[in-house]
Amino acid sequence: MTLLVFLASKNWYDIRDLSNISRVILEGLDRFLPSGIVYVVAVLLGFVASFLIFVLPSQLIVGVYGERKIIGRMQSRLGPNRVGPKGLLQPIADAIKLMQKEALTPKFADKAVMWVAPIIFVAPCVLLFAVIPFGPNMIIADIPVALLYFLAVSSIPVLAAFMAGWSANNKYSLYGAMRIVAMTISYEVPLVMALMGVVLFTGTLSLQEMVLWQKSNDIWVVFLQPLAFAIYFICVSAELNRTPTDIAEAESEIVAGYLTEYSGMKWGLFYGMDIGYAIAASAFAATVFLGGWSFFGLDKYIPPWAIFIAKTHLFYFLFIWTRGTLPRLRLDQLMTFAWKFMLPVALINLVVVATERMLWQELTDGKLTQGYLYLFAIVNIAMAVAIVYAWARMLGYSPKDETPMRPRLFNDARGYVPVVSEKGGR
Amino acid sequence: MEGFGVVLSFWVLAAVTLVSAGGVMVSRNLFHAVLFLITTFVGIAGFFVLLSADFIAMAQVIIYVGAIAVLVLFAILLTPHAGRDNGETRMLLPALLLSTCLGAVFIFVIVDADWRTISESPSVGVRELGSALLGTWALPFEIASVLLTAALVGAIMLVRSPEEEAEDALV
Amino acid sequence: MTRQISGAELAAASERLVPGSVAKTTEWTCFLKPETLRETVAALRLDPEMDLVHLTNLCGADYWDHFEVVYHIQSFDKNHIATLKVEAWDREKPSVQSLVPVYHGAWMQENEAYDLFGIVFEGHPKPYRILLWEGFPGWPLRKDFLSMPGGLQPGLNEFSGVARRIAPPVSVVE
Amino acid sequence: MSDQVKSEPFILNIGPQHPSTHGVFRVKVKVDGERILDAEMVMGYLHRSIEKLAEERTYTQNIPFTDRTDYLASMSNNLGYVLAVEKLAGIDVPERGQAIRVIMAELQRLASHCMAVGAFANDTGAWQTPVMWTFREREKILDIFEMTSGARLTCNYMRIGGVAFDLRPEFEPMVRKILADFPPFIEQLEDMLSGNEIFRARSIGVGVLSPEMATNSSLSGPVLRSAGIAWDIRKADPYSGYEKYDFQIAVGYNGDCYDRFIVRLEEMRQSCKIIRQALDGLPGGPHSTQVPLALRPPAGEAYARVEGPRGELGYYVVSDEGPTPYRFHIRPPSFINLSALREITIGSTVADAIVILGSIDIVVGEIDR
Repeated sequence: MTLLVFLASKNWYDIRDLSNISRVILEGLDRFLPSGIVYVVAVLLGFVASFLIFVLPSQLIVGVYGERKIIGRMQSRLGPNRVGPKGLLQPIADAIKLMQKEALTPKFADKAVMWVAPIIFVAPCVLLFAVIPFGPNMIIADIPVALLYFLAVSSIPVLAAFMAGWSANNKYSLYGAMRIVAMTISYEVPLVMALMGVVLFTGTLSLQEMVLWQKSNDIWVVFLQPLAFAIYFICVSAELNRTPTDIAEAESEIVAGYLTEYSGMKWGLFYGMDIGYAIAASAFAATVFLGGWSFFGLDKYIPPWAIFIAKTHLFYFLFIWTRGTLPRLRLDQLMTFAWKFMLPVALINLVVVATERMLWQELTDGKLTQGYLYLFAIVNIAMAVAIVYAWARMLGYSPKDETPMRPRLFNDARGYVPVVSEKGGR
Repeated sequence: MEGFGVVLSFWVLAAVTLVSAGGVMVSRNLFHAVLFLITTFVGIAGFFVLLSADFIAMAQVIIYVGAIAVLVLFAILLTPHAGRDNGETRMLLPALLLSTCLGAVFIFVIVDADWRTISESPSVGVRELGSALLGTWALPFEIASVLLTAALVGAIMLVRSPEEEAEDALV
Repeated sequence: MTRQISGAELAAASERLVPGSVAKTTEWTCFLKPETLRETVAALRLDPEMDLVHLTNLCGADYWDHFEVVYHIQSFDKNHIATLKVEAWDREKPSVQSLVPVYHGAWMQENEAYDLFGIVFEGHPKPYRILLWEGFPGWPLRKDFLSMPGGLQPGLNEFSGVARRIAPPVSVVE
Repeated sequence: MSDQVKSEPFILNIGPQHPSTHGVFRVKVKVDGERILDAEMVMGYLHRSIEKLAEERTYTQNIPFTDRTDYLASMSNNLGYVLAVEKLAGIDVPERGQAIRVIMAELQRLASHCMAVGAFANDTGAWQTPVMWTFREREKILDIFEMTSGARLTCNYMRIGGVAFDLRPEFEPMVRKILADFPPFIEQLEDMLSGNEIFRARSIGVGVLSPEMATNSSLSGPVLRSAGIAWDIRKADPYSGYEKYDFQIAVGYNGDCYDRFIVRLEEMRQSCKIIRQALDGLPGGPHSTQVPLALRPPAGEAYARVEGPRGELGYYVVSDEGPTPYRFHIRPPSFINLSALREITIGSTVADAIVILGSIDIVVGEIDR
């Protein structure tokens, strides 16, 4: 009887905010468990909830199944539809298949490091979700340095990939290891610069407060700083080495990069967590740039975590889209692109945003009202296009590239025909 | 930051850090040594979290684990036979002697100093840190950045290949 | 239409460029002397009137008593093609001057002729068995190379009337 | 890196089991970091010694061999061999047979170029999407081959003196449908790849081939034409009635991988033009002349050549009045196009070497014969 009364009192049925349910469970448990344990249970419950509700389904459904289905559609083929209803059990079938495959270890490989690498690759992926807010008070750890925490944890899988590449004692995986390390270092710097631009406006490093700032000011940071969003997307796709920057495991060049010697579930972990990091990165982008769980006031009616999941998958679609269409850049092209283009543009963006923040401070003499933000948004969008174009022209990119897309045409066969100056042929 | 959980995690972190620090010394393979070094850095970051200096903890992980350790790995890649076994060195005896003396000095200092433990830990948030860096401590901050830029330029000058130097030759 | 240069015209041109370089001529081909082969072909290539710049095809042929290397060289501007041949009479170690210094394209085709016929090309920068592995016994495309054990030619016995049984020469490796 | 940082070069094996060597073909590459110092090709994994086998079979029995050397262009191979034997034996082919041969050879060029273009885009890293598109279009052509000749890949359709079977009534509408949706497909490919910044960055200026090097290394086909040499056997030495059709040769600007790509795309357009003209003017009458099964051509030799998708496909046939050819030599365009590979790849990076190999478009069956 007390149970019914207990349940009726707390509005656990309000699905808009899952924290009510967790609070009810925790209070119930608090009665039976010794005093301190309930915090540990709370954290565990948080992780299990976030992982089971958000990460695992979105990773499996969107990551494995969705990606292959969409890329299949892009390539005018069907994509998985054999296993389970309309192919939905394909990720599980993959997992089981990988489970029973033998995980080989080359003879002269560094066995200890090769065994540890997948573990270190997997662990940070789950850590990343501790910081991401799913709803108003649905967040596991609202630490004030969440942004930095994200950067710190996302630099660990690079080491794991390097360990995998180096320990496999195979020339191709050595190439993959060196490539991923070189690329991640050069793309982490513009990434941090771009995020600094965001922090200038939101004023906090904690993700929850960023979302609240965007909710209260009714503007998404992506409109405020499109350049930072573009830089973020390029840098993150470089770090997760998804096309067009997937040179660390470039199938056509170095077989499978640092994953060459891996098979069975070890490879499965790397493959699964690649998608996990992509989802973590898109979740982070959704909170920082696309306004997390807020939707201009609509989040009172639609469950906030549903809005958040939709935005993450929207951003994740960008990854799928580029993966399906773009060819791959060479390593040296990527390096020059990072240091000669991304970094300067990010710095200019930072300078402009800083001046805007100063203006905002002066004009509203401290009250930081909302009106000016829309003005800044428009200015920033124009500025983004201007900076990118001007800097590209400065680097020597000429839009009317002289190599035409059509060859020259001749009616009869003859020997060498030198290219006449006005670009010959049709 | 007190309570049973904090004390437990402190001792776990201490054990992990010390073991991996020892591992750096003992391990024969250069690559393993660096991996132990990375675990030590992460352990130290854990201590900063316990002292609720979370900005420094995150900075520690980003800078040490993200950048410095990776550059050390790069250095290993370029040394010709990195995987060689640097086990048997004749310097074992002097090393033991030196380490015991050093250990003695440390223990004496730890025991002798009177630790004035302040009751509540001053929560230094990122906001205060930022304003301090650019406010009262602006000058050392600028000098440090100038110093780092000089080091950067120096490093690049060191590694320039003959052709690049020929390009900028004044004559 | 690509004009096939007649043997006589080809012989006249090569005699003009390098006197005494023609061994014999037939209706459509011209046999060059092995010792001045490279010199004549180089001259033909640079000659504005013949302008044989593109070595299209190079292949060996085994005529029981002698080996023959056939060159089809054509010109783009003049749109004509010439067939040159060189004979190597030494059955044990047939050798011909290599054309690699003249045509870079001869590099792989000569290696293939060496690999399948055993014709040695002097002056070839890197002669090695391009298609088969180094330890392969014998040269497969030679007429006396026994493709089937017992020396019986496969397939065609009922068509060719007499069963073409060839006595295995000494060099057969059991 | 400066000489203080001594990194000794090591040998890297690209192939024989490698995702982008288009078959069993190995390039031993001496590499210093990413830069290639020396490249050496190792081949022969697929050597079936077709030239030896052909010497023991009649002229008609040799036709299936020509399908299997270049299994991506079996019609062109058949055409080459059959032309050589007809030149040797002095047989003439009826109008209808010649026109069908032209249509089939050009359809085979479309299918082979689809494969080449898709595989090249895949080598630059466009993850399978262009390959899937081009294979979808190629399937339609293979269906036509299956309908007329009975086989999709190794068609064995042409005979000495004409073609094996006449065209079925459904042939014409199917080919019309292909001619209708190929040009827009090529436009689509151009928008996706030729105009794509990354694709251009990966292929412009990569593996540049000078016209002198191209001629001297006796290259042929799209690789030669991309270097600026307007040489096409269909125009220079028209065979099987090509002089009746109006089409142009595509010639590149500076001989790099990008030019080879756009030359192949343009050739696909020209092939469609030829097929349309050949189909409109398809004459009636017999599709082939009767030739005795054990043909005994007069003693002599003949060298006939065809403009295959990969280059000049020549057949040198010597006859000694026996039922079997005395000497049967195939001029393999892929094999000879590789002679310039070493000079192009030295100095480039490993990633570029793969792109260059893809742009030369080799078929290992034809290399190793």
